[in-house]
Amino acid sequence: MSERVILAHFEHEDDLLAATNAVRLEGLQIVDVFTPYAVHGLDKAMGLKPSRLTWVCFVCGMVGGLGMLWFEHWSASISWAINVGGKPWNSLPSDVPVAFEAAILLAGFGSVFALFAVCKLYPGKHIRMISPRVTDDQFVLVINEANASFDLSAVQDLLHKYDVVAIEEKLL
Amino acid sequence: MNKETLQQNHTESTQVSRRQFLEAAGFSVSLAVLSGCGRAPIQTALPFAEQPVGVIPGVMRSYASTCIGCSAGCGMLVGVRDGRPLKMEGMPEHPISGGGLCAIGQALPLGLYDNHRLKQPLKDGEPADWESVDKAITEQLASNGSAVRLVTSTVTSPTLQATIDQFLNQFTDARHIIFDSVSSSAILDAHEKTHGTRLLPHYDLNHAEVIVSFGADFLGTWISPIEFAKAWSSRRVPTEENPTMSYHVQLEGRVSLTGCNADRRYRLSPDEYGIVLSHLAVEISKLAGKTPPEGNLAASPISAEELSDLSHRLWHAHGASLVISDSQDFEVQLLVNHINHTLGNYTHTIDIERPSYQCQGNDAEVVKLIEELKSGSVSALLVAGTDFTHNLPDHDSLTSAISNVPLVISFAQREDDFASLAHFVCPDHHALESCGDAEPISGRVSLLQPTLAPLGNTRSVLESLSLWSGNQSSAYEILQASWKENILPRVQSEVKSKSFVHSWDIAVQQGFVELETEANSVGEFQPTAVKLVTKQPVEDEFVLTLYSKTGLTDSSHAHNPWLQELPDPVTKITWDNYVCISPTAAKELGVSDGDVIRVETKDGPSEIELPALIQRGQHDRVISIALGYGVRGTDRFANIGPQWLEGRPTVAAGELVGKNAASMIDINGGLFQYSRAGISLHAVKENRPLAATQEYHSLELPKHIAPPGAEIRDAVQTTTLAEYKANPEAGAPHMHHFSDKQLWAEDHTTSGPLWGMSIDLNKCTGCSACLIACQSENNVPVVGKDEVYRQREMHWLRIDRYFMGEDDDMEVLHQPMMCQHCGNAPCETVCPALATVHSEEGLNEQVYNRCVGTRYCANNCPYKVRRFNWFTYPQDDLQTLALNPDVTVRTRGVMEKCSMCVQRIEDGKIAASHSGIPLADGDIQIACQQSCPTQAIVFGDMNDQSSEVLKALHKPRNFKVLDEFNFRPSVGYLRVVKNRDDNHHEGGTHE
Amino acid sequence: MSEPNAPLRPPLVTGDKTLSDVTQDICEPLECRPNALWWVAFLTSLSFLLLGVVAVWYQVATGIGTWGLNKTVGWGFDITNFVFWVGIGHAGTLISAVLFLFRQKWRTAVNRSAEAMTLIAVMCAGIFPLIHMGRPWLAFWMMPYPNTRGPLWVNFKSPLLWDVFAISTYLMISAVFWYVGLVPDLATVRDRTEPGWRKRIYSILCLGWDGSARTWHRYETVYLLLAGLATPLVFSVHTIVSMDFATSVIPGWHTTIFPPYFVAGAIFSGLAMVLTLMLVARKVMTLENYITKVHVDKMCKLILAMGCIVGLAYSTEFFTALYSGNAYEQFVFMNRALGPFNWAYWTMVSCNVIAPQFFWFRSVRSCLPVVFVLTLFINVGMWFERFVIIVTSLHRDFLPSSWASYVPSWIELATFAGSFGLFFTLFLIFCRVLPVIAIAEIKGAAHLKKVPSKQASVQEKVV
Amino acid sequence: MTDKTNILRQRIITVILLVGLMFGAATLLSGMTSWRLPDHEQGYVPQQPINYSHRLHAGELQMDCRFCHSGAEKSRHAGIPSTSLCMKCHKNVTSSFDVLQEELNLADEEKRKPNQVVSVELRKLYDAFSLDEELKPIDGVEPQSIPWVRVHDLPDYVYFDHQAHTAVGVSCQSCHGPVESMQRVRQHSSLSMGWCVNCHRDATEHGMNGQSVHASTDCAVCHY
Repeated sequence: MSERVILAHFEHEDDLLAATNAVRLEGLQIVDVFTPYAVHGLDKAMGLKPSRLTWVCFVCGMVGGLGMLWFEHWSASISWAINVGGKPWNSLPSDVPVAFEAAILLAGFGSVFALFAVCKLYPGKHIRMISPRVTDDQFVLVINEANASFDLSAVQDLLHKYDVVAIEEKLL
Repeated sequence: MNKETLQQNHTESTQVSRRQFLEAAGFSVSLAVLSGCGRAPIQTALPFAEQPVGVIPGVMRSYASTCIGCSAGCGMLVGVRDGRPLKMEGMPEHPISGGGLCAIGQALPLGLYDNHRLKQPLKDGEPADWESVDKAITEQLASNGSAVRLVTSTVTSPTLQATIDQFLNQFTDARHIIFDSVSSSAILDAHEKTHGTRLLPHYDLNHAEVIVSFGADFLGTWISPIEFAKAWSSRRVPTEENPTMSYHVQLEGRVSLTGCNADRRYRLSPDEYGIVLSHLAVEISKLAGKTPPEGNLAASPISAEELSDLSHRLWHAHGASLVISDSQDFEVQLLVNHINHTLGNYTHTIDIERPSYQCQGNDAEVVKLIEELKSGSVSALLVAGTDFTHNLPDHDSLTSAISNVPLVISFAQREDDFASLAHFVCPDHHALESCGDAEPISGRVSLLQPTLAPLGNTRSVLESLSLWSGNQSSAYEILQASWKENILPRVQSEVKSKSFVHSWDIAVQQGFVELETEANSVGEFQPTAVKLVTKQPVEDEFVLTLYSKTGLTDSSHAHNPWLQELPDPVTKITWDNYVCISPTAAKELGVSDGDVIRVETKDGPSEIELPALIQRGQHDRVISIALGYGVRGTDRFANIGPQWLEGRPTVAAGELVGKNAASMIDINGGLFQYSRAGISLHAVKENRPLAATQEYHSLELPKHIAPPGAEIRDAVQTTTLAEYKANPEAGAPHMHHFSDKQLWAEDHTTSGPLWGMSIDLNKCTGCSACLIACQSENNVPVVGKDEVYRQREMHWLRIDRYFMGEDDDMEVLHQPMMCQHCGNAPCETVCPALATVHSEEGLNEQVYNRCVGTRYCANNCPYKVRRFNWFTYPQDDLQTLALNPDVTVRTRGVMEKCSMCVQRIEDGKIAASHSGIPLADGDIQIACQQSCPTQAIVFGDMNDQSSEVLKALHKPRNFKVLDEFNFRPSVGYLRVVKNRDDNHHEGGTHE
Repeated sequence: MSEPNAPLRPPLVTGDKTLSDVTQDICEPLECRPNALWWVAFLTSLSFLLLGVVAVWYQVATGIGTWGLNKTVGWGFDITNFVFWVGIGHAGTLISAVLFLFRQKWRTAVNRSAEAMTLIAVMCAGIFPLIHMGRPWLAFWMMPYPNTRGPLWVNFKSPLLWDVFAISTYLMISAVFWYVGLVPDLATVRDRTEPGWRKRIYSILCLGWDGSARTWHRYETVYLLLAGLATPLVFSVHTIVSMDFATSVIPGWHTTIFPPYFVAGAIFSGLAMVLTLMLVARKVMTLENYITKVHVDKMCKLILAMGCIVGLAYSTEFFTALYSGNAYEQFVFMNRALGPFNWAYWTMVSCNVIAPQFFWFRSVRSCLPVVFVLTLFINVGMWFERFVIIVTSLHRDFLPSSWASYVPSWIELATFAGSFGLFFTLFLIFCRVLPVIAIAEIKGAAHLKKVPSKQASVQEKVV
Repeated sequence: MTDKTNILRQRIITVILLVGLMFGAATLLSGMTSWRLPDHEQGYVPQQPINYSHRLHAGELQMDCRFCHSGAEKSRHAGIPSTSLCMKCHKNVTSSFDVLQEELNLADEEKRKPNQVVSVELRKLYDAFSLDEELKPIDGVEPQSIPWVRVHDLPDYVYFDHQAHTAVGVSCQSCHGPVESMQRVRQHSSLSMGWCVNCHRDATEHGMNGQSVHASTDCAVCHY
């Protein structure tokens, strides 16, 4: 399932942003962009949709909060009702703090693990770096060459407009 | 309480053998470790080989007996479980104590299970066997038994007295000398002079409307405190129907427990008693229209108006008043007799026809004996029931005199000071191992039952003396014979009509009998014997008063760690004696608490160095020191309590618990003077911290930080009788908070019992008997001086003591404080582990096994009644036998507190469910309530409309501590009412 | 390509750094051998830690009695230290989460170490509630797990239980937040490291990060979510810590002002601690170009603001007591200011209210030694604030019969020293093994100038 | 190629690891059912000093439990019978009936007085009670307790009162199980707190022997 791609190396995020935008407008298929840090606006430049992880976070938080609230009520007034300090069985206000903490905990862990799952990040993952400098000071735009209408020189010209540092062709 | 008799097969069943005893003990404690069985420590249960009749493992049985902790002779029920006497309780029917039992009586078990008691007789300090000791003694007595002197403390036992007489009759020149470590000899001598008979009258406080006490600590230690406290308290309860109470005036130099409870307290140095009494005698004689005693009047330290008020009050209540004094000044006691006679108190509040035998000490005889000893004319000296040399001054010359006596015998239970000088020590049984009797007051005889076989190879004095008189009977046989002959035939009731065996059974089961006694023939009062006292005190000299501490009256109790750790009811100090000194005098001397003072006599070489304790309300010229300390062998307590890096020993190396102040006793006029003038004080540059359970002593907040308008906390509410008459709710804070409306839904209500408690602060004297009762019942550990100093004593029940005002206006308030079992308990809410929760019956439960020890509950307890197990508190093997098997012994790191004796509540409920008879009010008695001499504590079901506790809680005097916070405590207190007309003290009210 | 750093705003990174310079500067300390200074600091911290370990061991083996507590003062150094450390921890979350939400880009220089500080401080804090228990081996009873006791649950009405949940949640979320932030940097370090065990560890830790923009895109979302969660969390945690006191009945504890007061105090103390550490770190690790005077200046201003809030809280609580007419409350405050522990109270006031007032002056803010000393004062003052709240309220409460004093034992002092030992030991290790500045974030935030490109000849290779 | 084999190898390893993990977890879980938490001693059957059979006494001979454990109605402890109580019967019953009968028959046949036949287990009883071969007391030797091994052992902080339970008609078997069928006594119930509490709840809800009872679940009912 190998495909031929072009790797365009940049040294400044502004170049990269502009190039990515141009490449996308050109109708070229962007495989991915590799950057050493989160480049502001790159998602728009690449045409990525907003992440749905916020929903995961919300659902987890609700489950944590409401679940804990129910558990507190159940354990203190149904499972074994014990008179504590003369307070009524159902002391909702005192259940809030723990429920809140549970909501935060589940929301936090839920979204992080969802992130790891969606991005397939896990310990011991075997990867081949596109370039070792991607985590240092280089930005790499990866364009798919598979398209029949792909015109290498046109693309190269396009990229050169944006101070591309190096262009590489590679079989992925 | 079902009392049972052990008597019928005394030789078998009560003599539960050591083996059987261990078997019974083993039922609950034996552990044998076998390895590799999957279940580490394998527990074996050892049943009896032969089960004694009537003994059911796990069931507590009570035996009627008599406490011989002091000579007052209170009735006692000994709770025995699985062969172990565990819990001492007062005997409600007893004619003297009427159900009360003091701290000493409560603490008896710990004296019993004491490793340091002698386990066999000693011959020249070496362990010996009885045969050789007996042989040697009888031989020596026979050979040089010319001048035999037997010294005992007061003997109230008719049987022992008869045995002593029988023993001494063998010898040509034999005398029985009665020596009380704190003697009341002057009272007896004074009566000899005024009434012709040497006797101690029986004071009847039940009928005393006006009580004027010159230093007599009758609620604390004087003669028969339990009896007196009960009688005194019976007239201290104003009700709406009958708003009257007795008027009690205390004139004293030190601050005694009795002074704390008086309506009016005057600071009066003991050397001024005579002058004030002279004034009173003259005034009262005038009122009575009689001739006053001869002599001149010296200037009185008390104003003429006050004296006149006092004498009018006394005269107004003539025949129902009482003047008493603990003075050992013969002249003073004569004046007291004169006043009482003029007031017509004899035969009304003072019974000399049926006198008391509770203090028979004869100082003149003792003085004579000391002279004989020094002259070397004594051939044999026997001492029982007292530590002769420890309790007398001039220790060194006395011991060297004794070392010249050819035969010295001690009957001490421990190797005390005198025993260390004795050639033979023939250890007596512990009170709980002995049988005997007591007649503390003429005609009221009670029995002493043994409740377990002696733990060591000891022998009762009764047996030893009769053996040396040639009679080989056992103590039990001697006792029975004596009763058959002398006691039972004189019994008033129908008991005597029965056969001996039957009437004996009844007597043993009942514990006491009342005899028909003939009135003591007393001579006419001799008014001429009485002279007014004119001797003026010397102004710039200190007067030293030696006193005995409540709960530690005698050196023989000094080995009891419960009593050593019992906070003094007035000073709240444990594990030490000290010099009480007034704030003014302390300032002049430049000392503060714990600074060591050297106390010197001017005319003699005696001196003592002790830390100072600044005592509010103390007379500026009076210092006071407790006797009964510095007891030989108390260095054993050096390592009591937890041992850790920063822990300091309870007793420093080479020292004892406190110092023996007996060296300061003055022998004057054939009497032991516990007060002496001519004392000078010197500050020694040393500080020995005192371990007090209370650090701040007043409800008055420190002046510089007290919020204006709220300078006084109202934890204890007080009022005066005058105000009470006008309004029974007088004394309640102006801002009363009504706690009947609740913020929260009340979905916990149940129909079962709701336990509650009420404590009448007007009855409570602060005597601390309840504290030891609680300690004994609930396995409260002893922690040692350093831990007390660190404010970590473990007592579940404490008695808060607050001094209000200064000097002459000082009032003292006592408040027993324990878990209040709040309905809205702050402690429960904060425990994360549910280790303290509320029961359906209104109890605040502390579950030790669930407790992880965050101490949050203790922090959040507004009453600070929770106690934390900071360490594992060590106990020796024998002491563990004193533990109540019904109460968990707490481990390190858990919280504990008053459970309202929930084990007793559960027992009561189970018994009710077993018998099918529903619980009635009063069926369950909790430990503190049971022991209280004045019955100040009432416990019961607040859901029972007819219960005593509910009645008490509905009294107008009822208040709850910190009521405004709506903790809804289950414990109510009844407001203190002082019999006063003035409104000067506004009982802790604030705007 | 406008210059984002307006003239009035000095640059966040000085010294004309390129991206690779940034990487190089930050990663360098991880790759060279530690200098003597580090070793001295490390061994000192370690010996304090060992002292603390011995003290805790002795205390657990012998009993809480080895502390100076008593029947009246049931909490002393233990909970004081707990609240102190939790408070320190809060600044980390504040800087990394709250300032992130407010888009305060200057935070990037300090957020990594602040987060590490949070994590370590919360660990230090967590030790105290654990060891303050009489039976710490039963601490698991705080957790509601199914059991054979009925089952018996826990008391959800207890603020201490809320604390258990709050602190453990806080610790976990802080750890996750910190770790998530670390992942891209770990990848950077991985790629710089020579093959070997170190590289393998970094490879495992960075979860196979490859710098893909798609991952970055989701990563940014989650990071924002975490910041959004951590912000209420940090407020809730110290609110709950304050409720340990506020929901009790003890005068001086029972007050509604505590939640905001505690949160402000926590942030205040945390900022002071961060600044203290930053000032040391920039010197020792030669990070002056990243932790600039701008950062110090901003921190000082924040501290000043917080100090004023704390001062306001002190006076409000005094006023409330006096105005309330509650005699118990009034007494507690009179007792604080004029009672036996007045020295602690006035130490607290002078360190927390008076000391930060110097930050009004630019000259003070720019004089780093003075700033350093002032932050130390604030650290001391904030410790005393907790001590004053806990001990002075307890030692004289309702019934004068139970009033007692409190003197810490040597064991307590050693335990306290040990917690500092633990803190600095872990922090020093952190400095050695992980990038102390968030590389990816600072690169993104600093917006470095475009390097005059060599306009390198485009290489075209065809494989 | 190498890549593919690598991936293949990795996948195989992963599968093997997963299977191993699941197998391990399953073993652990099944093993855990027989694990004991501390203080959980259900099924404990200790060896007793005398091989006393409850099956014989309570089962075949149908002796009432309370004949020996008389404390159950009077005390918190049911109690272990004293040796003298055993002797009430075993003064005469010195061995099993068959053996005694056999000896009687044999003696009858041999026209002699029957010999004293003492079983091995009962000999231990007589030894403890210091009886000689003739079952006469040995002078100067005191009877000893028999060190029975405790089967049902609650922790020290729990108070169980037999009297309270027998008073409302809780049968011995409901806690101790079918003792009458046990040769050696075994701990039948878990004696865990949950076991106690649930029985209390059940009793309060449904009554005991047709009568309504209030079996409290307050802590202080057992813990004090």
